[in-house]
Amino acid sequence: MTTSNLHIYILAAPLLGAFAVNLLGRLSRRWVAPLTLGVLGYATVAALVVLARVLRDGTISYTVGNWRPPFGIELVIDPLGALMLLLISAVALTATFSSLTSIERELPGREHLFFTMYLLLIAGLTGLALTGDAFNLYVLLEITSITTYGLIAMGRGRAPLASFNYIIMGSIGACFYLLGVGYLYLLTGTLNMADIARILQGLQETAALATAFAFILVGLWVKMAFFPLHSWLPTAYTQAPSGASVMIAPLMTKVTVFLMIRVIFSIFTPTYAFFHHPGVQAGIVWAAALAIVCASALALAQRDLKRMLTYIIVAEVGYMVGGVWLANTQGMTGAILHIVNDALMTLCLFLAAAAIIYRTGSLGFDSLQGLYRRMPITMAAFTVGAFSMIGIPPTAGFFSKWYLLLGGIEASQWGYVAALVFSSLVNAVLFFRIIEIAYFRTGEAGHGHGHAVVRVEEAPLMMLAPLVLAALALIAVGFGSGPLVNGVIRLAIPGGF
Amino acid sequence: MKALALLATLVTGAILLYGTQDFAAWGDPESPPNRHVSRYYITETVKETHVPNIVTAVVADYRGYDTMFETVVIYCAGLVVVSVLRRRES
Amino acid sequence: MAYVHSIWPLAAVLLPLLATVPIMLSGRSPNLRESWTLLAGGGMFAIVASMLPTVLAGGGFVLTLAEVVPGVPIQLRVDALGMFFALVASFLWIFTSVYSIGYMRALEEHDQTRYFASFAVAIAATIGVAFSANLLTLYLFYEVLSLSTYPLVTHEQNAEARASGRKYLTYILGTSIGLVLPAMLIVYQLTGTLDFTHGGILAGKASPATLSLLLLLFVLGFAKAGVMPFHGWLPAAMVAPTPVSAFLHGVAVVKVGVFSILRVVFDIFGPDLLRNLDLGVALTYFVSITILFASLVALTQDNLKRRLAYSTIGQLSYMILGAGMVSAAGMTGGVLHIAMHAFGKITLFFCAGAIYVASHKKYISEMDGLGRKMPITYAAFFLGALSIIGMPPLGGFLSKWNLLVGAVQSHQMVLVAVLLGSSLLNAAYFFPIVYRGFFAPAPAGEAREGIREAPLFCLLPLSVTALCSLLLFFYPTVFLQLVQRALFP
Amino acid sequence: MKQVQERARTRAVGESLIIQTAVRLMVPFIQLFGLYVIVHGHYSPGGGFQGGVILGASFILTAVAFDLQTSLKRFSERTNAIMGNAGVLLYTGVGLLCALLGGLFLDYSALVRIIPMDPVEWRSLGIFLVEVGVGLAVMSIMASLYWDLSSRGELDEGL
Amino acid sequence: MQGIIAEIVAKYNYWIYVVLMMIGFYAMIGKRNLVKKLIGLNIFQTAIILFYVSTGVKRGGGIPIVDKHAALTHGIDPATVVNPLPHVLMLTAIVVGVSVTGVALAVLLRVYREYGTLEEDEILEKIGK
Repeated sequence: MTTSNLHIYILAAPLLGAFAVNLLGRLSRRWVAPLTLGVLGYATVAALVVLARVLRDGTISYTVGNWRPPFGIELVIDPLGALMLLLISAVALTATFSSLTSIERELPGREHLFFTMYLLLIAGLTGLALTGDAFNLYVLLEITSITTYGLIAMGRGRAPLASFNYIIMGSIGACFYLLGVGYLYLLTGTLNMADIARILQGLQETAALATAFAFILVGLWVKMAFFPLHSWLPTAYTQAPSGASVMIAPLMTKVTVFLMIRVIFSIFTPTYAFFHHPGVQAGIVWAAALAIVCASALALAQRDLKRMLTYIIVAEVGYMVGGVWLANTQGMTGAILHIVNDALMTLCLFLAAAAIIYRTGSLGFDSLQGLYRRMPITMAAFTVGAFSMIGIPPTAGFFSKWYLLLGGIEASQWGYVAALVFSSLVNAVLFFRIIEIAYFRTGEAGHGHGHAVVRVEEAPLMMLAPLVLAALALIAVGFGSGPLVNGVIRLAIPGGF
Repeated sequence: MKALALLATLVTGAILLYGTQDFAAWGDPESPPNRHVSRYYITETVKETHVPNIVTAVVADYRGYDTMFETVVIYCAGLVVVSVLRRRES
Repeated sequence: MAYVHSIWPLAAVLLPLLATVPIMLSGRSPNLRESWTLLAGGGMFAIVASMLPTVLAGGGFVLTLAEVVPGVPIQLRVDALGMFFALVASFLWIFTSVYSIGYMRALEEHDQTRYFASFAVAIAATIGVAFSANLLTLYLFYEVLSLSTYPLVTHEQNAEARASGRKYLTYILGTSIGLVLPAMLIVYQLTGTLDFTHGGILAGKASPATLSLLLLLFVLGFAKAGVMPFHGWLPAAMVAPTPVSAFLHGVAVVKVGVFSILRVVFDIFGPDLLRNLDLGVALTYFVSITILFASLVALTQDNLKRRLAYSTIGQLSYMILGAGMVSAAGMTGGVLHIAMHAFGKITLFFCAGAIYVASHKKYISEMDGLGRKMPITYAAFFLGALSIIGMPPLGGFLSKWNLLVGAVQSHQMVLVAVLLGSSLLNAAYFFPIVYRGFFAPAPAGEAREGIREAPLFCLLPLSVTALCSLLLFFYPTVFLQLVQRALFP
Repeated sequence: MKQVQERARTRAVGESLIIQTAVRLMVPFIQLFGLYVIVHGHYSPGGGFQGGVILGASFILTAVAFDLQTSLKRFSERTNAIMGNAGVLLYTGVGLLCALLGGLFLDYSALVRIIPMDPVEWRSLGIFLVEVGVGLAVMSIMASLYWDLSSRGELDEGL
Repeated sequence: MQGIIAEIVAKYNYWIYVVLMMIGFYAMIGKRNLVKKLIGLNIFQTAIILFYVSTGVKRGGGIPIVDKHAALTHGIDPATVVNPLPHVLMLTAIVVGVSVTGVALAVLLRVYREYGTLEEDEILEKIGK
């Protein structure tokens, strides 16, 4: 009874906030912004406290409704989960500033609907970071999915079609996951992750367990757009309102990767997942390498900034899946660190994209010409994000790539290492192509003393501030990656390593 | 395309059936799902909640957290339908 | 060596970095902006020089910034080798700034603010490389340098500049990400550290095959050293304004490449390891190709700056050659050549720029008789050329002499032949320029009255650097001592 | 698909006196039954979801028999939205209240701090409260789902 | 052979649900009409529900509503009551299914509004030109 409810409030804040936004937003739009920012701000602060507490006292186990774990639903807040809580709420808070501005232009008169879904999605993600129950995870997965379908479908043009494809693919993923859980339930008669893991100790050899493992993994892979199953992601994220994509793109895939780690370590022990089926582990790393290469190659073919970024996201998913399945500490560290870094990088780049589209109305490469003179600050932040994606020190992206490569070398998975290097080079090409377009081809010939400051039409402060914040965060995390790894991630790496 | 889909379907079905080989026969009261947790629900629910309808008790109390999100899910659905279909907000 | 914790190394790096802010802000008033630049330059040289006595006394400074990877902090450390390089770079930056002012104003270049700002970042990165305490830190500053020079290379913003900028990044980033990063990680995987420690850290940690592969990755990966086949970016980068070519592609960038390779050879592999595995010999033969080929190509170039660029490619490999000899004299000569070549080559580039400012001529074939119009420039050019060729009484002689001795000591007659032959080639591509400048008749029907010496801001630096390379022959003590400390503490 | 919608748009379906009268008679009983299913969920098959669906169905029935506007008159969009939110708020609110009163989230027995009563009885009562919440939410969402889908978001006369 | 037959008879519920699942899954990934895909999705979900519920069955088990008085005085024999948990889970799953279907229908209406058809090929044509 003495357990604090703080982490539940992190979940409840956006939930109740959503209802409040829906009710009060009908009366007047003025309520939307303060409510949304308020609840998210509260959630971020609370998440900080929870993380500190977890790092101090170790994992918190919380039983909803005060029922003993296998019978009630258990919430598990381990260091990794706490880290995700903080990541989710912080990224969401930052993104909200920007989306508040862009939405009131893109969906005039429907802000309250948009932000209700927005907050519900954040609540769902928070729940995913908290839950310790296999079935509860399914329900929350569906909440995040349904809200995402809606947010994407609110876009223009091809958005509904993209959203429908996403619905079909996403439902396949969810159904596979549900089937997997069903098989586990039939084997063990329980749904609590820890309890399942305990009972499974005696049932390692069964075919049902292998089936459950396969289906749960495939289901999650569909949700995280792991390469051959990625087809739904690019169009969906490109067509979504930019106010939605700034929040969905950084968080959805990363949280799903986190879920994969959670499932592997809390339900199937790493020994089972990685070493029980010879060849599976190596095979998945190779698949990840393939994913990275193919996605990077596809990104090269794109002529639209946002679409290009979506393919990079798919490649990054390959990074993380591969890193996890390297099955060594370095790789795992790299994967978890990359979840954080990639969320920040994607946030930075999508915020920049949102700012650009707000001014120029398009993200075709031609409309980027001369942007360094028009929007210097935006482009500066964009450049930082680009460097981080390429993996140039001291930006954050370099260090997660460092650990991933190290893990690859340690496991002597040279295909994976080569794929990482390849995609870094491809990213360099992709981003310098854009930087070049935005840097040259400026309208005026550019003679006379450099007046980069004239004709500046920057994005509004509400979009600029978070963007700069994200860019600075990238550098800060880069320099702080040592403490981050030693202080948090080493603890967050689950047992068995 | 169609052939591929058919193949995928058959493979999926085959794996699922392959997985069932470890399960108890249908209706076996001693199968794992009928033992561990569910037995506790059947015997203890009434004592702990005074609700004879075990399903209701488990839905709204033992697994009330799930049900809360279930409600949120359908709430989301209504919201999405409104915000996707309405052209102008009335 | 006893290292003292001190803020000064950081100060030396930060000063030009912070200077960019006032430079940006004072873009409206050029005088103010340039004074900031000069201030930063002078201050930085003062800081570096202030650390010199301690280093000569066998001491050093160290400063840890952040522990980013277990066992590998971002750490600055001032030792003899770093000091040697930092001294040259910071000293020459002052004159380059002066020269830039003259050059840019004379040509009324655009975007001078951006130019000076990027320049400041570049020099900061260069000093950072010099003072890096481990491979990771070095890599960090190496990349910063690559990116900060991009705006300078593409300064002209025309199609040609964009093309060469693309080429520049492709070579530099491609090699550093594709070759150096994996090599660095393999080293870390093998040894668990990346610290530069005298005598190397790799000894006995891996099979000869792996080690040879690593060496190859590093030598090719630090493409700024212009070792063939990754040399193509340097001639392309010559589209940049001359001060950039002079300082960055005569001194800073290319020397950073060489310096990184020397660091790896001395402090990661260690001379003994190279000797035991005969990797040194392989290295020397490998770069000999570059030396000869580059000199030959230089002969065919009519564009003065391109000729200088190919000459640079050749000379850079001298330094690696010296390191590869792993004999005392050889290594001394190699390291010493960094300084000597720097002074000589920057003079030559300054002169090329002065000629362009004065007469807007880029091609040697058009420069007949110019020497009579601008004697000081041509005299300085002559001195610089002599130094590069390696004739007494100029600094270049010392380094090349040491290299020759080293070659003889290690009984590598092939290398002796290479050195002598390439010196002849150097003479062959430098003397005609001077000759045509002074003695060839001016082409008929061309109005030359307008042409006189370049403005003082250009003239002063090139004379000073020329004199310096002369003086270095007589007073090389400081540099020699530093080299001794660096190689045999 | 196309033909069906054409027919729906051109030919007026329904408008039959018999159906309308029958529906007018049935709807109250349906709603009564729905309420029964909700409140009696403790003792018989049923509960919030089932009852909510039945209640929602009653409004859908009016919309089918008459037209969308009629059912909108019975159950205005505004009330619908309020009830929907109220339902979800009731559930989460009860859960949060338990937490705020010092218990764990959704631990109904913690509510004894409001009205002292046997904690187990409070559990049963809490279950009832949240079931009502579910019922409200499901009812209004079901209705609004039908309205929007049947009228493609126009909220005109519907099918 | 006998063994297999016995196996199938003993677990025929799984065979039924797998067949149902395959029908739905094939419709989702094989059909070109968006509505058929959606119907496939519903069949898939129904299959899963059938699977879960069928696992809760006990031979000779009654509905999970017990006599309160009897339960409080002298407990209940678990063998006489079917497993309630699958029903609980499926209650949630059904709601999720309904919500997804509703959302999908709404999105389909938008698609129809955009392209005037629900045949994937025709839509792709329209996008192409």
